[in-house]
Amino acid sequence: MKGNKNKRALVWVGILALALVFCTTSLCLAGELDVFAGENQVLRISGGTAHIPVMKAAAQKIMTFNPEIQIIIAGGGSGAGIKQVGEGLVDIGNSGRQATDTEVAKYGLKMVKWAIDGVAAVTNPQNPVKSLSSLQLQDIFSGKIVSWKEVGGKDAPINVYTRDAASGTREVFWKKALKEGDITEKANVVVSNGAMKTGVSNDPYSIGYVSVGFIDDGVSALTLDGVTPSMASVKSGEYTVARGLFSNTKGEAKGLAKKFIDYLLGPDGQALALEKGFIPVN
Amino acid sequence: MDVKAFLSKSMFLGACLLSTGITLGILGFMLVLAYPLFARGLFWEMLIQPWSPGQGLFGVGPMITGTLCIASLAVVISIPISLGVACFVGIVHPGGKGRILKSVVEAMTSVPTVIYGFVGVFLLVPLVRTLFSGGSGMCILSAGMMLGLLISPTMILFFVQSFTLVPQNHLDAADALGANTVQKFFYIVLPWAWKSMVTGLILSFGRAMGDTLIALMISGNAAAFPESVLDPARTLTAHIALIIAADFDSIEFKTLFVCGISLYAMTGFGVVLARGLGQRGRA
Amino acid sequence: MEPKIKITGLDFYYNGRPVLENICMEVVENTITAVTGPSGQGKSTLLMTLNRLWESIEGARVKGDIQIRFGQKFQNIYDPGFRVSELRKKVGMVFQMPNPLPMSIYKNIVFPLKLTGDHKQKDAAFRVETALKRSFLWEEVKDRLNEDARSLSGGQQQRLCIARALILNPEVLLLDEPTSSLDDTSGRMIEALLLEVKKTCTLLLVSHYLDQVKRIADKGMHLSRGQITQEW
Amino acid sequence: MASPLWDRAFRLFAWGCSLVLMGAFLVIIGFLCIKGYTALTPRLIFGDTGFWDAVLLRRQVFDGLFPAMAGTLCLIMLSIVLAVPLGLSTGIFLAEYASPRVKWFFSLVFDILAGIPSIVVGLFGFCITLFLHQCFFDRLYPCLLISALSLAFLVLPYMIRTTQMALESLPVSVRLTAPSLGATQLQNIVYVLLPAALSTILSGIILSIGRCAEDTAVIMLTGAVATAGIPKSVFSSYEALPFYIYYISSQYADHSELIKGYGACLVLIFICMNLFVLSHFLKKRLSQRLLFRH
Repeated sequence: MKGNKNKRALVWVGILALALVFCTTSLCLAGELDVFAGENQVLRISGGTAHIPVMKAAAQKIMTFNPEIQIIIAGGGSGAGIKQVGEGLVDIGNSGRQATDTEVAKYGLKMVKWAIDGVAAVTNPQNPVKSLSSLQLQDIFSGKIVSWKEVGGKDAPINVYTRDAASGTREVFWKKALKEGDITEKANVVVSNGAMKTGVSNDPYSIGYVSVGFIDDGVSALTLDGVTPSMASVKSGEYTVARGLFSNTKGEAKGLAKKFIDYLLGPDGQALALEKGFIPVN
Repeated sequence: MDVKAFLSKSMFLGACLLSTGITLGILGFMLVLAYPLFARGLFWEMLIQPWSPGQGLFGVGPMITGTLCIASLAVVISIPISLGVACFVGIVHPGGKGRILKSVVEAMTSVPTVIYGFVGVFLLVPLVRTLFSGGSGMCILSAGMMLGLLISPTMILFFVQSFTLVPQNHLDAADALGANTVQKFFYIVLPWAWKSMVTGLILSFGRAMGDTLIALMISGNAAAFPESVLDPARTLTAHIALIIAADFDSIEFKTLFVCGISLYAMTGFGVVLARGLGQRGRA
Repeated sequence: MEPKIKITGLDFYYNGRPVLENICMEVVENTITAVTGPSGQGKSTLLMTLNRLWESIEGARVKGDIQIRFGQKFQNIYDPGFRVSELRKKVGMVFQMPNPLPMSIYKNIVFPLKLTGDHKQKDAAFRVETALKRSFLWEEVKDRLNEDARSLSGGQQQRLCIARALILNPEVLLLDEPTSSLDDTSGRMIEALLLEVKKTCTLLLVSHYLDQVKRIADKGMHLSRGQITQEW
Repeated sequence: MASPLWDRAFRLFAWGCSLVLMGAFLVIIGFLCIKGYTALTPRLIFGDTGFWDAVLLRRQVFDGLFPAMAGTLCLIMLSIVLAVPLGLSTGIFLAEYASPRVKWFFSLVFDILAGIPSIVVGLFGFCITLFLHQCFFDRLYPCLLISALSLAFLVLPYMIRTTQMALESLPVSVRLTAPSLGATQLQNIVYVLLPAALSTILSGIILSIGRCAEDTAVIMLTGAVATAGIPKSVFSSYEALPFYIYYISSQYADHSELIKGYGACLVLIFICMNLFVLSHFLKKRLSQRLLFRH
């Protein structure tokens, strides 16, 4: 009987010790996440699809730290992000472009830029064409050049991929790379950076454009006027088709939204941005 | 007791009116939201105009064309297959083999459309691209083939059901006269069942028109008038899914209601047509 | 020998087509009155006018006067104030095909009590037993009251249906060819049962077996093309 | 056409078409199985989180299908709860109370409702939400409730039609039994007609559940999102299996995510097939024996 009692005590001590270790380690690990303790709200985020990987990673960290918090992340594109946060449908609206003055005035938006990102024209890795001039790029997207042969590639038609109207990536690419030139109606339309990457990586004769953060083995980034888009060239300002990644709130950010944005701007968040292929601002 | 009867009847009637209200409410809501377009006389123009926001043109003409092309192709692909399978089930092997096949076809109706889309993206699109080198593979043909596969089970079941409308004694008579299978089919089954079969066709066409995911995932979504089956195209349904994220006050967003109303009108017309046929068929 | 039912000038139309024309007849209390005639001549319809069961049929219309005596007073059953459900409790009906409900034997018999809300009362089980005894079924089913009623044989099912009609102690029982779907032995049993029931009830029997009618009916009439052509 | 050659050609045609269709079906299923069977592990559903932690909602599941499955489940339950009473009552009205002319009109309306593309229903749900949000409740967003309502509209015509057909196809002998014993119309419906039609109605409901489980177009417009965790209330956004599949198909980041997409396809097909088999089973009226003993 006595031995049994001792054993039980031992088990309890063990459990307590384990719990203690657990608590301390989680406390030590938490650090920046501490501000999220005690929160139990829902945070709604939507908009730019380039932002999603960072948002997801941040959300996972926060929700693991405090399961009471629920962070909802939807895509939709920059336009949707700005519109929805303005209408109050979400707490944070992401955009891959600056909100226009009218949008800012209409909704009283506050923009926070937490990373810089380039938009690169991409092709399938099998495509021998690795560099284009701005003019060639414009002609391809406007539909004037229809064969890869004309720009030094195989004798195959060019399949242009573009994004939908709400896309900030599209806006930036159209303004800075295409100089506001036409995009052919025959272009395949996809709804996100991820979808663009999928489309281009599966189509040997494709051309499209994605956020630099999304570039991997599946697609090859085109050198534009002699400049290769990369984190370094975007950071140095050499590659000009770049934009900020913004998180917008209606009015000054409050509560959980503010904490979330602060987290993105803090060391942890910035590290996440770097990890996902964007250039941190701090 | 009479109060109870009255109350229950009113409740059932109320439910019925509510359900009806939903049907009409959907149309009404879209008409109200599209009213600005009607008021400016833009609605009818939009049905035929091309889509090029750069030039301020927000017509859904390409989408209507795309929808009709893809749905027609789907039905054209589906008809012979469905007819063949329906004959197998209903006429050639009405017994064991046919019953098994029919069960499989019934099971096929429960495959989610998103699965067809998914397989389309990763199996059919690359296949089409390799076979017809050049295109992106996301085209009317791919979408039409997948949609054809999607609507086939429905069509088959409809055909099989039409075949059962043929009176057994007619078939027995044909058998007694020594008719072979093909004669039985052309001289007895078809004349009896064709009206009901056309009804099935119309309804399948409506189903093909109304599907969103397959078109959205594998038809390429280009907003231009398609010129060949290897061109990408955008359907009305995919257009709704693509534009829903746009600015709510923008004219792009308003075009959604043009799409919605056209889809409602086309499928509604199909239902009325199918019913008309069905009723005359019965008379 | 007092009359129980008086029918005068009864017409029945189905989708504008006359099925019964100017039926006049009287049924005497505690007798079996048989209606014979070829099929499709309105025999079943005539029964249905007596408990207003035709009212659930689309496109049917009735004209004329049917009086049934409950207690001392004759009442017009088509009187607007006369409640259909009350009428049908007093005028039971048995159909050509036995129609047990898809439930246990006990629940089938007790079903009419459930409709009036009496099935929870203490005497419900006793009333079930009485009804089953009156229809000669008790001995056969007393040990299997919880079995599905559809597991009984055809004759048993028909007797079950009669028991179900009897549990409400109806004053009139309408029988629409109750033995035609049964074999001879079961049919004879039903006949014997009807003669028993006659003691407390007025029976109106539609049948096309002339010999059956001769065996058990007190009075008969022949219906042809919607009219009574012969009485005896 | 009397020559046996025609006859043989006809048979060949029937065989050929059947083989083509079965082939296509098998290719689809086989393709998913071959690509996705490696993903079929508990990790596919629960990610790095333990089974009990996930099921008891102690920890959020990331990188797993669990939130999507939970979302789909909530969605199904809510839509069915909303659609069944309305669909059943309407079906009963059409079958038991409506005159032929009324019945004709309402059936036309519900046939049209059945024909409306699901995305139009989704658009309706979305606009209603927007409208309510702007005018009345500014805390209302596209959410589980809105999706469930829209889905309920979508499956409503099926439910109405199954109920109506099930009741109308009951034989006259069943229909007249209770009235001949003095039952009122309501009693007849409640005690006899509905129980007798129950198996058919149930199989219709289960097919509607299948519709709810597979529909993507409606939910992508009315509240399904990429990441939401387990929905905490009906006013919350949610994840759903079909939407997850759609999302993965266009936005997978790497191979392992794509494999998860295949896995999700298999899970969804498995669910839908099971629902189908269940409904088939019920239609064969095995339920009657189960439901009416005692």
